Amino acid sequence: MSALDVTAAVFYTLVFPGLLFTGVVGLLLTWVDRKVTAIVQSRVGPPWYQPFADVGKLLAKRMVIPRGAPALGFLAAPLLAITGATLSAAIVFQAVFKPEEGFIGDLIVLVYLTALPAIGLIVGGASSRSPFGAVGASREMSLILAYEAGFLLALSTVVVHAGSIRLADVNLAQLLEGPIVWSPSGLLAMAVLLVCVQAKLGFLPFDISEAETEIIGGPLAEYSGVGLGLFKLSRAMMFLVLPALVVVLFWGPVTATPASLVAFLAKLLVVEVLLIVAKVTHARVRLDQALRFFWGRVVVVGLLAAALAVIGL
Amino acid sequence: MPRRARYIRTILLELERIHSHLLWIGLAHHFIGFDTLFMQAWRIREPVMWLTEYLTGNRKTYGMNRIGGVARDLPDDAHERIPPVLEKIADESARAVDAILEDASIRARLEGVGTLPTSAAKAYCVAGPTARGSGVDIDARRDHPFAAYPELDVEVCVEHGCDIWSRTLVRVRELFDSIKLVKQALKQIPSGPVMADFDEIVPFRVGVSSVEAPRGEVHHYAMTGPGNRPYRWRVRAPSYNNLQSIPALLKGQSIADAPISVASLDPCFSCTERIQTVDTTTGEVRIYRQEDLLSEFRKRHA
Amino acid sequence: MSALDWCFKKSIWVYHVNAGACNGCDIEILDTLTPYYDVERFGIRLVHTPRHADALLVTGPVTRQVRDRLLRLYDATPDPKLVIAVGSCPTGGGIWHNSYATLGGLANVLPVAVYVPGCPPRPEAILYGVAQALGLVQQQVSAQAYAEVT
Amino acid sequence: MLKHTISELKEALVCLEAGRVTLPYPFAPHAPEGEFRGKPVLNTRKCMSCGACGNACPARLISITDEAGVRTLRFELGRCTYCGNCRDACPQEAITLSQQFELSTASTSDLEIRGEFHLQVCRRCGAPIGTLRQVGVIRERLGVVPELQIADSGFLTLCPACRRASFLDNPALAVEVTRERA
Repeated sequence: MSALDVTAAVFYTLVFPGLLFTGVVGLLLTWVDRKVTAIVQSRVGPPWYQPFADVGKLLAKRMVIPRGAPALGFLAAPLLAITGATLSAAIVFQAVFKPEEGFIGDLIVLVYLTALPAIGLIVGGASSRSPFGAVGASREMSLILAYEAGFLLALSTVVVHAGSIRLADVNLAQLLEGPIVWSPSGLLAMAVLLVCVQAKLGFLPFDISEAETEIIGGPLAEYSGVGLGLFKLSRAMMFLVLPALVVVLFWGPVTATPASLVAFLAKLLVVEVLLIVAKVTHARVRLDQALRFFWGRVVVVGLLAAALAVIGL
Repeated sequence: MPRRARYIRTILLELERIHSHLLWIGLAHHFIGFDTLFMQAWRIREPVMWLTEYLTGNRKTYGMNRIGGVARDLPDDAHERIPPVLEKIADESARAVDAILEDASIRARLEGVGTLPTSAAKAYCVAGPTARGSGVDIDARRDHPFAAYPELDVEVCVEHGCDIWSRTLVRVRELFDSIKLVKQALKQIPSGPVMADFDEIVPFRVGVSSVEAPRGEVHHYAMTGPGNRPYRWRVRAPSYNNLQSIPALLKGQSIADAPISVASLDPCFSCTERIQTVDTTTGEVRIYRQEDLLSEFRKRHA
Repeated sequence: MSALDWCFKKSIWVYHVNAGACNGCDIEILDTLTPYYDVERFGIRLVHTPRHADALLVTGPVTRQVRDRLLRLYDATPDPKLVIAVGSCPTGGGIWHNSYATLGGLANVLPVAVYVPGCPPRPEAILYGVAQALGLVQQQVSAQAYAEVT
Repeated sequence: MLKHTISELKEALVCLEAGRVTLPYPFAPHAPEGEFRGKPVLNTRKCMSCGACGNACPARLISITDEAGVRTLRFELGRCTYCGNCRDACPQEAITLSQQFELSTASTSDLEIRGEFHLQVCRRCGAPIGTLRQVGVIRERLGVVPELQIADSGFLTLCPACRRASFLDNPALAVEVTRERA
């Protein structure tokens, strides 16, 4: 790898579709989320720069490390979360901007990378030496078990459709046969993926691990300053990456041409608003209810979608 | 106390019950994570606060009850201002309640949670909506009526579900019943003075009253003192005995149900934080249990 | 006004502390979040742990029991932080100012940035108090002194 | 599942129909209507500093100190609960509750009302009787009622102890009283 490639790669992951770009767009989307929630609650809601001010303030505040907490785990957790978010952003946008560089199996790598922020929460919660952190971490663990199954089933449907586990090929397949979502199995798989993304993002019906009124923020209870800022930033970035993944996988080819990029943005907003409306009209479910819901309905529909895809629908 | 003063006190108590129940509905849904209804319930509630501010001069501490009557008469356009506010609240809360009745995520979190069987409700002698939600048919407004309640027909709403959902239904039905009561009181209110005339408040006389507050029966014991200052004043708030039932509510439930179960009693912790003895010389704070108090008392008076 | 100050002016996370209050002011504080007053327009958000908080909204005349918990709460909040006293009780002790059970107001325990008197203060008054703490509005009230000259 | 989605649509409808209700406060004032109990205001022309308000105030925030011929009346409104007892107790209607509610302040000393009034001192023993205004009001009121007309209004500037003593020393007055009884 020559020096030029290294700087290009670093620029690619850290600036353009990586940390900076995803962070900024993610924070803007968080503003869209808070604005839509405010409109539904018939109030004005925050100005557009609010998420930037929040994260900026958090990064500037003093970080308090609880006495006796294992400093390594406590400090590593936010970094884990932010790296997971950055790398998964890099891979998802790679399929859009540099399709030819995609490596075989980047879909599988994506599954692990999108799980990193959740693992960051678990490590953070466990190492924050507070009962709220511990309960939050254990809830996050069982929540991961719940939605990973549905997540994988939805991805398997896409793999069956596209016949390969490379994001670029999925794009290619959709270029030829049209968006996967039109096929019945694609539709079911997209619904399953949306529900799992809602849980992965920790949005309302499933924000069990970070329930503000029950366990005061769960793993985030002990975090302040930079740690909390990084966690909030990684959550904002995931709020861009996961819906982008849904659009890339299911809703038609996304190429680097301006026209398709605008279409991509429109579809992205549609998916975002769908997630927000689901968030606003639901109360938080209990952990056992969430497990029963995911292992019951979601896995059944996922299996159905996979079966239909295998048959060829 | 003149009849008109009794009516004004009843109207204000029912207005307070309306805003208190709307407040609880909002807060309960905030505890189960449904912030939209929290915001909407408090949006519906705001006109009542402005109305009471117009009637009494303050949104919450009305300061209307005086010995012998009421501090201030109703403003003369009260009959034009109160009904439209009540109409607006009645139909908006009706539509909001109708919307949440079938919401599965709310029912899942409220039904079958925080159950307090009728026998346990009686054992813990809980009061108010908590008791009526468990099938205990008690209501101070009907059992020992005060103010203008003998002349108003109070409908006691009792549910037999014994869980948080039935307490919610009790509070919702009481909300509509209170709106009806205020309208009826406004129609029947007599004219006349609002303050009985008396020359001096005789010191060291005792007064005891029990009133159906939004959270249950509240009992006040007051003894007048020299220089029109109360000499002794003791309040037993309903949250005091409602809170005793928390262990029964929380038994065998997960952490997620704890906040909503405790919130379903609509507890007012400030009302229950009064048993505290401070040794004024050393400043040492001590909490007496019943046995210590009894033994202390017997020692002194043996 | 560096970017840092701008961030602090635009985003204040508030933690509500009940130091023995009668719940009157607590309900009015929650009222400021609701649609009619919507304090989120100014970037103010209610958080549930002192760790995330920038400002402590304290209500109640600080009873003896709550004193050391209040001090621990104050230490748990990371700097830079603000303390705002909401209601007449923390401002001057309210009716309980000379009672044996209270410490007669918040000034005896914590350094207070802004007092918002009222029993309970209207949600607008709390909004005005927090806006004044942020430097968005001017103080309206001033002492009145009179000396009779014959 | 169907009933659930219907109820969600109803919820969304209820929310969107309500529309945005946020008040433009603090950019536009939102004054309370009717007789709002705001910050008490002392009308220093009417006030004769008699102290009736101090007696009626539950928060005991009105303090009156007499020294060196000057009575200082001090309201510490930091503790005020805006109940209006002082307004009802004031014989001169000098205290009114304004509509002002934005009382946030950086220091509680901004919430004080202080008034200094000259004291009327007893011309024999020098003990303070009341403020000049109090005595003025009494003289004015006594002037109006004819049968209370006493020849020498000098008694007004005597403290009760000295007044009692002057009655005893003055034989003429004593005789007048006894004749009526017999």
